[in-house]
Amino acid sequence: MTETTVALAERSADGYDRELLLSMYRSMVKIREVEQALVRLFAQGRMPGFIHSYIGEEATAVGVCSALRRDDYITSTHRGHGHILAKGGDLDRFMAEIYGRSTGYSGGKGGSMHIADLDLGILGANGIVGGGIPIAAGAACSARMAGSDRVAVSFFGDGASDIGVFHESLNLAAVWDLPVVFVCENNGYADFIATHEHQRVKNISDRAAAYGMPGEWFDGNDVLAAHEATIRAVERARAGAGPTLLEAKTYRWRGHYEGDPQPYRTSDEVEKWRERDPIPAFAGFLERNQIQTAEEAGTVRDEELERLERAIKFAEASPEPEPRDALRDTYTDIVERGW
Amino acid sequence: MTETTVALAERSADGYDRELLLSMYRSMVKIREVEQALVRLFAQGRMPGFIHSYIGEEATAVGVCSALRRDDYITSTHRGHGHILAKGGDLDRFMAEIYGRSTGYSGGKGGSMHIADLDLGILGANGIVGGGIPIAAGAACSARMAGSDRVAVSFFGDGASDIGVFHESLNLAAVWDLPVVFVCENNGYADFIATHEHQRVKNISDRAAAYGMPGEWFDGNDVLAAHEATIRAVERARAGAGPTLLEAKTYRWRGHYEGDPQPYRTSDEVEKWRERDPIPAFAGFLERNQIQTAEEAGTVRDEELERLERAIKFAEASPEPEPRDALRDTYTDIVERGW
Amino acid sequence: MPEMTYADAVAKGLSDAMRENDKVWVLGEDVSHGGAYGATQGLKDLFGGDRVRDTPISEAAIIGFSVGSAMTGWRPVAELMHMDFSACAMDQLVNQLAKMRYMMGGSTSLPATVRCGVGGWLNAAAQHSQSLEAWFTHIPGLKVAAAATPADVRAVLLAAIRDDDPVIVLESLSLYPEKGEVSDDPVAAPLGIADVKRPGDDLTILTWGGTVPRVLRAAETAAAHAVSAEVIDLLWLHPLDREAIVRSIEKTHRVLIVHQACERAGFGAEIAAFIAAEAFDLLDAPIRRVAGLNVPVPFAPALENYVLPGEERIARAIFEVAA
Amino acid sequence: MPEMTYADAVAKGLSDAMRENDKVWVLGEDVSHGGAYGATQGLKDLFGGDRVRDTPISEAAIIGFSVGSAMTGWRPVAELMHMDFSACAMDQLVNQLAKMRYMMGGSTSLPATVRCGVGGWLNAAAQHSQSLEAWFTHIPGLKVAAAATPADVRAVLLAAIRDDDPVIVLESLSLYPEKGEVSDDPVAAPLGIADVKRPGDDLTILTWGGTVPRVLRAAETAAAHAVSAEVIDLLWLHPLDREAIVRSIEKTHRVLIVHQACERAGFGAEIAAFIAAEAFDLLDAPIRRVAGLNVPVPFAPALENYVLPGEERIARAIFEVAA
Ligand SMILES: Cc1ncc(C[n+]2csc(CCOP(=O)(O)OP(=O)(O)O)c2C)c(N)n1
Ligand SMILES: Cc1ncc(C[n+]2csc(CCOP(=O)(O)OP(=O)(O)O)c2C)c(N)n1
Ligand SMILES: [Mg+2]
Ligand SMILES: [Mg+2]
Repeated sequence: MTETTVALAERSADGYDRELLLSMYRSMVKIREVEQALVRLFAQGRMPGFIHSYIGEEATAVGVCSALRRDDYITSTHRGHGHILAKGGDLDRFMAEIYGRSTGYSGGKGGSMHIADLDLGILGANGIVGGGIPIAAGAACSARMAGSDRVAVSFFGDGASDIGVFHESLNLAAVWDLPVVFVCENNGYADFIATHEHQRVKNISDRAAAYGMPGEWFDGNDVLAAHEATIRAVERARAGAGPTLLEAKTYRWRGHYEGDPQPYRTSDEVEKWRERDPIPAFAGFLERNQIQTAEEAGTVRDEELERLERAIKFAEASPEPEPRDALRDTYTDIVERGW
Repeated sequence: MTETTVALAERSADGYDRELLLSMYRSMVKIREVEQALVRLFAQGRMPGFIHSYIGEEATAVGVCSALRRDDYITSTHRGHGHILAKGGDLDRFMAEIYGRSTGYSGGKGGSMHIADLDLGILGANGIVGGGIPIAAGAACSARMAGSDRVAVSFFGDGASDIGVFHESLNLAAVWDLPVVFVCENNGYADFIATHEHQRVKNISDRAAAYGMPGEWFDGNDVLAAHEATIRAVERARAGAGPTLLEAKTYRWRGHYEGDPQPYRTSDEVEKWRERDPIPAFAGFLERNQIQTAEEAGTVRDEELERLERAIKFAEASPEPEPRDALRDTYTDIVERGW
Repeated sequence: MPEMTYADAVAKGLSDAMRENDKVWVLGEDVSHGGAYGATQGLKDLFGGDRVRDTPISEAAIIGFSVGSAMTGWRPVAELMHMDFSACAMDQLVNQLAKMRYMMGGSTSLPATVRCGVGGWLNAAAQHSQSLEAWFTHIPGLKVAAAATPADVRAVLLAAIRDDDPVIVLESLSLYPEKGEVSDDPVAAPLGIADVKRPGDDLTILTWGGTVPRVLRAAETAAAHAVSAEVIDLLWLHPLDREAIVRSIEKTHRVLIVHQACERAGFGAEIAAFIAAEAFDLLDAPIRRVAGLNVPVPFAPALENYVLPGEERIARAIFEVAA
Repeated sequence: MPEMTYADAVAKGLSDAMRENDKVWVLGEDVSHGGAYGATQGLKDLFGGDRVRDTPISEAAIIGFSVGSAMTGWRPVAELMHMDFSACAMDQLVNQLAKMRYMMGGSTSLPATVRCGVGGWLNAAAQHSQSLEAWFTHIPGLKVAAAATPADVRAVLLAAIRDDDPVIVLESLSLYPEKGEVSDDPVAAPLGIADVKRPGDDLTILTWGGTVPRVLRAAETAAAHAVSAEVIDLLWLHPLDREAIVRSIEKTHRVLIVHQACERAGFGAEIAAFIAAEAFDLLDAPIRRVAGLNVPVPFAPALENYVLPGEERIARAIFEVAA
């Protein structure tokens, strides 16, 4: 296990492309604002279902996805909004899907937990913990068999690292030397259970050794740490050197789901992590390195808020799906009988 | 990972109970002779179903089970004959079950892959690879909750260490500090696939680290190495210090099942391992340490062969089950309808 | 009798059972915190962390540990938060828990209970809304129960936990907040006995779980139009109360089966097949099923309400069958 | 036409498919060595290790990788050595493979095939003898096929692999050594079309998979006693050939359903329910099922032969239904 994290405060921007850094910042802000809006709108009863907020973990999705190409694959989770947006998901269709509208990514069939965009390599959020892990590996297998240098990334949580299919997938990906990067977002909790209560390993990335693959953890609130660790893993993958297990150490600011009363943790604990907010930290970095001023940061936020407003309007103005739409899309050829 | 194996040739018997050593030898011989007889009888078409032979791996079952009490639990596998006999299984009922007779352990309902004896803590062989792993841990949980110092041992193969429930079980056993010892019998193959082809970890016991539990491998053809490693693990377990993962490095002499043409390995490879036959090695040890003469060893074999002959006669003389017996034992209270 | 929610009645059934038998214990994800839906609320305070154990997200281990526990003298009660997640534990449920006694020729019993949160009307989409009871009724060795009221769920749970065989208990997620009266005394549901929730003469409606209240409301509507439906809540799918079914058909000669699971190969098919074999001569009309449409459960309310068997669709079918 | 075993016909179907489309590949335990039962024999020599891949014992990964592969342009053909082991992969089969297209609103398709070795008469006991097709027919998003002859299994496999949706193909383990003619040209089975294996007038027998030859033999016996049974091999359980079923019942007015899986909640129940709803007025007699008894499959031949639906039991039922 290599420890690679250098605190953001001490980093330099040398070697980084300016545009890349700016787009990373924008992406983090976008996710934060979208998630905050969803929290608010959900509390107002504006959308059905459940919301699992990604607030506080933005650096991980953005750091990882900014190390990927458009044609690389990802699989995501129930807490997937950040991944979808970081990989370039269309905000209108994203928002409409969460609202359950016909203009959404799945026409309202999937909702928050099942957003996908195959053109962007997004093979789907997933409602089953760990469900996306073998799917990413299978996509990596496609890349390998096609002789392309595409890679796949699977996002999943600390809780997911305990489920059987995690083990099977990492083992098989290692045996087949597949170009896949397993990104475990250790956000301190699986539902109401703290990480140290559901496993006894020091770092989840240490589990890599069980598969003979490299493992590395990074500060999941440091977008550059996330980016760099991913770059290393992706390079190995593209070069045919097989999979890597990465662990992002981060924190879930909000409850497991919106509405979670959270008796299982203290507000002190949450507060401590809020002080490690990845967004101002990165803004500070950009400022120190003369890449973006505080004012420009404000503009980014304003622009993203405006874009977001349009997406919300789009979603709210979109029609509900027609009931009989439910009968399509189970198969490519059969349309089911309705009533 | 501690490496503890001292070759049997260099060991001394100091500290070992003579009777224990003799019973271990007898147990190994019993298993070998039973397995050889089954190979022969099966080839003659005397019994239905499949036979997965344990020949060559006797030291592991005996070394491990000799470190257990009668009231400790084990779970076993499709290749389970050695475990059942080493834990004290009744040879008549064992043989009759493999013959599918009404006097067998399960009255012919289970066969070779489903022998159990709850009075001896044998919670069943298992036809599902890895199926017994959580069951052993569950039994360990019972012991823990009852405040007893019983332990449970789960036997399983190298192939089983790749299946999801292995991962889930070890993780949860560690989190709950359960008194269970996971004994992986790495016999070089999972079906037709060599161990290094189905996983990339150097030692399976290294997987223990993923659960924050100790892991240790031993020479699975050295019955004392098996015994001692188990003693250490069992002591930890009884003391409340939680589970251990042990790996026995051993070899499957025969095909995966009787009838397997084995195109996937060379006879040279098999020959090399036959030279490491655990039984003569242990006989030599006993002789050098003046515990048993070669002649006495011969007598043990003769006695076991005679006992075996009786068991075979018992089985062959036993009636087939009545067809309508099939309707019992699905539930404790409901008897199903027949025809 | 005190009123309580269905979720509280589950907790009450569990605490009844834990109080009367100290071999009963509870395991599952978040159960020490009341579980995701509050159905184990308070148990840890009452019985301690040894008997109310949180697990990692490891459904196969949850059931596998229960198998080992049940074979060695305990009565584990495992929670699967959504029945959809039983898919992660099928080997242990079906190849181990269900078959162990049989494979051992009866030398062990497995008094384990598996509680599953079941069904839709939650806008939780395809992986969190399934009703998979048909899978389990197909597997010899399991008993299967479902309950639709607070009193019933408490009584069924108690019966399941006292039973010496593995029982899969379906708890309707959409009913968790519903209130009803629950007696103070621990009353267990008699194994395999259905409950006539509403007597009637014109047709027999067989249902269970989340559709029971919907069927009852639809039966009210029908009554207003002079159609008298007998509503039987089966409570147990296995063992099934065949006598109660036949008894009712002897009176009504018409059958409607309603369930939330997909129609195709749902448990309603087994009931229809049973009737078509054993009560064929009693029938005056084709056996009709109203069930989840044969598609995954979609997310948007407009879609989900169309797919799942709601009151309107049930009422229509009542009129058609009675006609 | 050349004669070959059912196992060889499977391999032939696979090699046909791999030859015609280089996106087709095969994965599973031991498949590069022909698999446990020889059904993938020779494929690695023909197509290389890249397209014929051995896996560890990891059924969930086998199916999960197939999902990812199918979503990204390939046509994986996964082998589950015994259908019993599908229990280790149910989440990926049911919550992922079956639902992914729907959850994504049709924006992907999943042309994956899952081959399962099915059924008993192997003296392999409860965990190696199950016929679990009912589980999969219950899950929207999957197609389900079964075949009983070398020619059929080759044709069904080809159709399954060409199909753009996930198909579960049941291969009868007890039939692997049986021989039959298989044409040289790659002929695919038309989706959802049953095959009348024997025409007859007095009753309709609906069956599939391992029971087909047994039913045909029993029908011979019946014919010797002047009872003329029409035997329909359904081949596809979903989509089901409802027209063929109704057409036959229009002629015979009597139905016997035969399958190897346990009777309770087996797919035979769905067929019976369909008939009891849609062809009720055509029926002159109760719908009868002959199936595996509702117990786990026992080991000893005397027990297993009693539990599974053998020729004798089928013949008896034929006479009863025709009477
Ligand atoms: C197989 C399965 N079991 C249980 C659940 C219910 N569940 C949804 S999210 C979750 C916690 C996931 O924890 P983690 O993997 O750490 O992800 P996080 O929510 O922290 O992002 C659980 C238990 C599920 N969706 N799937
Ligand atoms: C879940 C499951 N998958 C596949 C099989 C088929 N199978 C039986 S034994 C075996 C190999 C087991 O290898 P290993 O665990 O190393 O044990 P060994 O046979 O070497 O003792 C396989 C694949 C099975 N029984 N269960
Ligand atoms: Mg987490
Ligand atoms: Mg092995």
